[in-house]
Amino acid sequence: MPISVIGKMEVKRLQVINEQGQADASLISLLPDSIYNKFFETITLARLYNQRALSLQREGRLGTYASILGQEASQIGSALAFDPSDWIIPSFRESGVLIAMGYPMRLLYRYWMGDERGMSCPEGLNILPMCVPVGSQLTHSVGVGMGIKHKGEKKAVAVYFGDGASSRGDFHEGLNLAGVFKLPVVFLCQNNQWAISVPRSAQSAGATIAERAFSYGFEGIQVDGNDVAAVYKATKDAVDKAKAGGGPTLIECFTYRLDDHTTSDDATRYRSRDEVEAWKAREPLIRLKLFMEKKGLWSKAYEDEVIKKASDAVDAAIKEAEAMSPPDAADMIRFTNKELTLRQKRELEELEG
Amino acid sequence: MPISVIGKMEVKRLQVINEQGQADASLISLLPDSIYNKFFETITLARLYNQRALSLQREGRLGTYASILGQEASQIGSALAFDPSDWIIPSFRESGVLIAMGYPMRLLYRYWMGDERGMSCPEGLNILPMCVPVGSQLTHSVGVGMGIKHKGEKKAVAVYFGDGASSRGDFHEGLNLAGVFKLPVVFLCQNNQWAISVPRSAQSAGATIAERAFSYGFEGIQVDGNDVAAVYKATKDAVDKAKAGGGPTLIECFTYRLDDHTTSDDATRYRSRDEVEAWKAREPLIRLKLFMEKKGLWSKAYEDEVIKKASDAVDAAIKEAEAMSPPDAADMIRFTNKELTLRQKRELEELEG
Amino acid sequence: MTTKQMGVFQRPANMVGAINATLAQEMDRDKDVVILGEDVGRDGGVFRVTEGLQKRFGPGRVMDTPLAELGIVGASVGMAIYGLRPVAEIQFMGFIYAAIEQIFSHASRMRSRSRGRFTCPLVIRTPYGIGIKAPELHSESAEALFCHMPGIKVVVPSSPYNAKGLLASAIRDDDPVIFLEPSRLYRAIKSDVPDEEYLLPLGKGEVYQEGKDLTIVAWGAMLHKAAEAADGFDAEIIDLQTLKPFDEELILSSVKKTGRLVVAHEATTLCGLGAEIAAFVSEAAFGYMKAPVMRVAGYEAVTPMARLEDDFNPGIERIKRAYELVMEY
Amino acid sequence: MTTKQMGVFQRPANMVGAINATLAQEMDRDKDVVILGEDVGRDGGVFRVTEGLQKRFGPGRVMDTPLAELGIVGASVGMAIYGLRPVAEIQFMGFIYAAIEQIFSHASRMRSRSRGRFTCPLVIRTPYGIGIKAPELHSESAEALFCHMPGIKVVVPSSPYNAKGLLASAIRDDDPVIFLEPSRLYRAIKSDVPDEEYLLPLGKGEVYQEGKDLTIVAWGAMLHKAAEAADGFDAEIIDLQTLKPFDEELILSSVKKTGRLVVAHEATTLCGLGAEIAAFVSEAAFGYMKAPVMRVAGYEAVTPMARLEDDFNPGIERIKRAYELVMEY
Ligand SMILES: Cc1ncc(C[n+]2csc(CCOP(=O)(O)OP(=O)(O)O)c2C)c(N)n1
Ligand SMILES: Cc1ncc(C[n+]2csc(CCOP(=O)(O)OP(=O)(O)O)c2C)c(N)n1
Ligand SMILES: [Mg+2]
Ligand SMILES: [Mg+2]
Repeated sequence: MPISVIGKMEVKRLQVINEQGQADASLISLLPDSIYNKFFETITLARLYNQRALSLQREGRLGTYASILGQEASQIGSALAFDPSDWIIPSFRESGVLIAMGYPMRLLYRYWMGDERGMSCPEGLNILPMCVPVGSQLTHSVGVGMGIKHKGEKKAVAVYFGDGASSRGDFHEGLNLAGVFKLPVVFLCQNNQWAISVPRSAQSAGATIAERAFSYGFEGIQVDGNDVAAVYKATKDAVDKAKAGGGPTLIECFTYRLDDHTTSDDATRYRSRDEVEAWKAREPLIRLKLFMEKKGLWSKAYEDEVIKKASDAVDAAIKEAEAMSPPDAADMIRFTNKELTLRQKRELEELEG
Repeated sequence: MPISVIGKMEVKRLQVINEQGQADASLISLLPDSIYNKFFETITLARLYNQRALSLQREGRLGTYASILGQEASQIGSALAFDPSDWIIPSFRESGVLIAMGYPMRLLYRYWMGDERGMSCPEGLNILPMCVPVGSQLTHSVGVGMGIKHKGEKKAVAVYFGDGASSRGDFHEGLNLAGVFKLPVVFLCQNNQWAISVPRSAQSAGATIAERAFSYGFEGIQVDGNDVAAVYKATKDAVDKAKAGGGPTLIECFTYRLDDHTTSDDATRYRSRDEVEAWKAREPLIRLKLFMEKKGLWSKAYEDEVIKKASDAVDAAIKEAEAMSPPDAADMIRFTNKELTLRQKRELEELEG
Repeated sequence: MTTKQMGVFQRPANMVGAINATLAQEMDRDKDVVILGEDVGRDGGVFRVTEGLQKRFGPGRVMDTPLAELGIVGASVGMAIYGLRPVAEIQFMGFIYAAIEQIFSHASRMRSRSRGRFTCPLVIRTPYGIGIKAPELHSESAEALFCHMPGIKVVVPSSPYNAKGLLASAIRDDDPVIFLEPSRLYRAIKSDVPDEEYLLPLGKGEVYQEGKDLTIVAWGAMLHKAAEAADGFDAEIIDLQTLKPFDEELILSSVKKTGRLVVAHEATTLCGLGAEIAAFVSEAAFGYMKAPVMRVAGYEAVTPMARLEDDFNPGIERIKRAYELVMEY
Repeated sequence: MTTKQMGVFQRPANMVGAINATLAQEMDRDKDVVILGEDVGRDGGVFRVTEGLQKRFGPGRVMDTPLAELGIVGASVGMAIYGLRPVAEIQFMGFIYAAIEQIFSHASRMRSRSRGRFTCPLVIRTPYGIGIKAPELHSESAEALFCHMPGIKVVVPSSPYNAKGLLASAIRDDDPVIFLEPSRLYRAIKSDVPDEEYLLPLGKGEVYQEGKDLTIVAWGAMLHKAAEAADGFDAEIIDLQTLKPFDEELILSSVKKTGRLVVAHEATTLCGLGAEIAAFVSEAAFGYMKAPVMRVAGYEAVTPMARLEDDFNPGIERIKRAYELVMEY
């Protein structure tokens, strides 16, 4: 036989709650009821935060902003599977992840106001600053994973990136290194179908992003990214595996960016209203509410209360953000390196004098 | 069903002539007899060229040199599947490819003597200079493929790279772009099991390099890289497909680097003699000769004649290379850009005056 | 050739419009000119610089690529070697770093390493510099890196008019050109831009304003600030236009007249292009200098986010102080 | 502290040995120091600089990586943020270009963008410069690129003795350091290197030879050529050692004494570090200079292959001519 088969692979997709709010019993029973409340409350909070960010931007009180609308399940379902002591490496569109991890919203707003202090992660959390050069954060997860291994700790690393980022060389080098060194990294691809105006189909001719993991010697899985339970379940499994020394996992969260790319973008230039509407009907809260209602976990009153609390928290955060002193110009020099150079000292004098 | 299978792949391996010199009749009949003579003669020539390069280096008449011993089938079997008008993008270890394409050996020697003129490809051939930054040539194939498409020509591009190179981001971006634009590129991975001291198993946790192609939406295949007929067949199929508009192919030639990495290396530091001996027994000429003898295409007299001719050609090439005038120092400035800058003009004066 | 000499077929345009028109003109003129980059096609570029070009020339000549800077430049190298004239867009200069190996190790060396057999006539266009209050790494001024690398040209327009003439020359140049577009100027100023084609020579600066006491060298967006700050000085202002190779003769002849030179740029001072100009002038016009060459440039700090942008970027006051300083000698 | 003051526990070593010993010493001292790179483990590095370290410290601390420069530096950034002190090896400086985005956009900015919450104490070691007649791109001198980027230090030793003291300081530094090892010097010279640890401060140059007529600034392999060429001149020779931040005070005090300065380096002249030193001195010592600062450096050409290496690299004759030129003023 001149041609032999030397390898076989299968790509799988996970969905726990379908669009009608129905769930697979075997999987659902694994999760405690309280987690659904947590999902609902965090998504609601993140959505309000997001809404307000968009309006602040329109009012000129915030700079360019990247909306997370539609991606809340992918961001929050995954983030909630990590402990606060785990390491989170976000892309630039991860407000929902940060909120789920307990990152202060006032700092998030401050960041989008164009202030570096907004990315000075509070002690107790290990969240790297948002990463602007798309995809360049992927290899950082390798280093953090090596650090964890080196110190013999039981921690995992989450690294978030988009479908666009998956085309960068950094994706390849990051996943390959994580595979070789069997590192505790969870690669969380937020496949929201668009990289600004470039659709997923033009980003790669490969059928899925999940399948690429096999090339690096570990598992990849696609999850319904608008199904918060599926995202959570897949991520939790990957986190547990990572902490048990089982190495990395690639999770492709199949979701959709419902808003413009950022507030500087106009998505109607490159995609159809029909497509957006179809995805709107699949947005994560709809099915979560249906499911929770069936389970007796949701009521209108409960929702109102959640919204009220979230709204208060968002208001407070905005107030605090806007009340912060303006950044000190000298900080840009002071924080460049630990010990200032003579030139920097002269410059500081000039700046302050 | 919460978990569904959304994709399946199979990785295949091709061998036409086995180590005992036996061939699969169905495949073998597709190739004309004369091709085996061409294989034998070109491999013999390349091997002699290589031997002499190594001794010239030892005598101090040549700089650092990268031997191709053991990889002749992968290099020559693939190169012979291309036309002279096709484009060849080599790595730094592709002397065999260049010889098979008809690149003047005198220039090859000159290159290894440390002279840029050695990589000034003669008109009529389209062979890019050897590429020293490992893997950085991969995306050039995308551009050349776009050029071919743009001009509506029926040409293919070969891009050669090693197992080490396959870990670089360039691999990913190159293959992904070729897949997206469906370009006429044949990606020829020379998996010789080592990247200096790093074995294939430490280069990636993925099982094969071939399988990665699926992630980019096109076919990948592993071939027995010491079986010149298999390499030729797989490459010819890929070239035909490329020219017919079928897009790219990844071919992993599974072979072995029998010599040190380069003349500056000492491979005994990092790999066992047993491993090398085992692969020596599988080197490409052994099985080719057995097969050709059975077919009545090989005899001792024929081999002697081939060696005599090859040896004369190599002698002549070395003579010509060594007879070339020394490079003109001014050329390094003159060829930096088309029109010289004022600084360059002053520098030329200084250099020449 | 000045705008006025061009005659009647001109109309006011901003830099976005001028560049767009030049791209169209060059694509009309030479079918081997192709455009590639992220969002350059359907979306017309995030600054709308390539607006309408894909519709007009087709997706085969205006290619939306995956998100892959290294791949975009690597593919451009391959196309250029093949005989095309690719014009690649890097969405912001801060993202060119991922493609630097392709520029330094390949684009700039292909001619040299093949002794002229293969050449790299490619243009990399990218918005650069401070001023639009965009997120981090959207405001880089890394021109000096490219000036240091032999084999590459670096060009920066300062007006819609010279953007057109310089870009056309860059596209027709037979070597790689980094074409840096000051994002702050994209829509901020208009000039009369002739409809017909014209070429402004690479390697030549222009006297933006004549003067006797002091020479000022600047480029891009900083030119306008430097000029504004020069109010009250009898300053000769040179718009450098091409940073590499820069117009040695023009600078020297001005400096020999004024004996004083200030170079203003946005990039951090240390090892910026101002250093080279200062070193060159200090040597070539040693006997003529009445004062040391002064550089007024970015602090030794990474370009900050929006809130501190204006503190980083030399303002009118800082620039004026540099003028005063050299005048005091 | 000089070699002699160090007392008796010293032995002659070449630079490879000195660096190897320093790496071992720092790994012994701090278990968070780890090494990674291509062929650094089993093979001990292509120059044998890391020989024996994997055996001694295990593959967890001396990691052979896949062939992935971007990944090596990106992983180092992650480790450094996590609290380790990675020492990454890039096999030759010509291959660092693939990792520049990680250096410029991340290593150098992490402290600033997180306002001190995350820092990047990493060292990137790489052999650099001309002189071993290796293939293309094995002889790059791209130090100026890194000097331009705020937040990074650049260090170049010139002897086994200072290699040890500088590397130890680099590893203990809390910011990213690019540590450039002149490959030509790896085995060419020996000095007495103490067994015990010692630190040479970053940011400080050293007077290699005192003199009155002329100041010469050089570093790495070029220092030795510049010194050889100084025979017959009463020259003060400064070994810069740290290129960024360079020792302004030492240069200034010497130049104020001699009134003449020549900077010698291998990299191409245009926008090289020589430009910055010339610009700085021309400004800061304006009244003191008897002659213009002269740079003697590489031509405006990409570093050629072996046959022309010696024509590219400033030779004794060219350097001498520069000394003569400034002395003629
Ligand atoms: C390296 C780099 N190139 C380009 C950009 C400009 N840009 C910002 S976001 C974006 C698209 C990112 O797409 P994706 O990774 O899918 O993330 P998404 O925006 O969908 O969240 C682009 C091109 C950038 N920030 N970094
Ligand atoms: C970018 C880059 N990194 C490192 C090197 C040094 N180097 C030369 S060849 C080589 C190994 C290449 O391995 P592989 O791609 O498998 O090719 P092979 O040597 O086996 O032909 C290395 C590390 C280089 N030339 N370029
Ligand atoms: Mg996306
Ligand atoms: Mg190999």
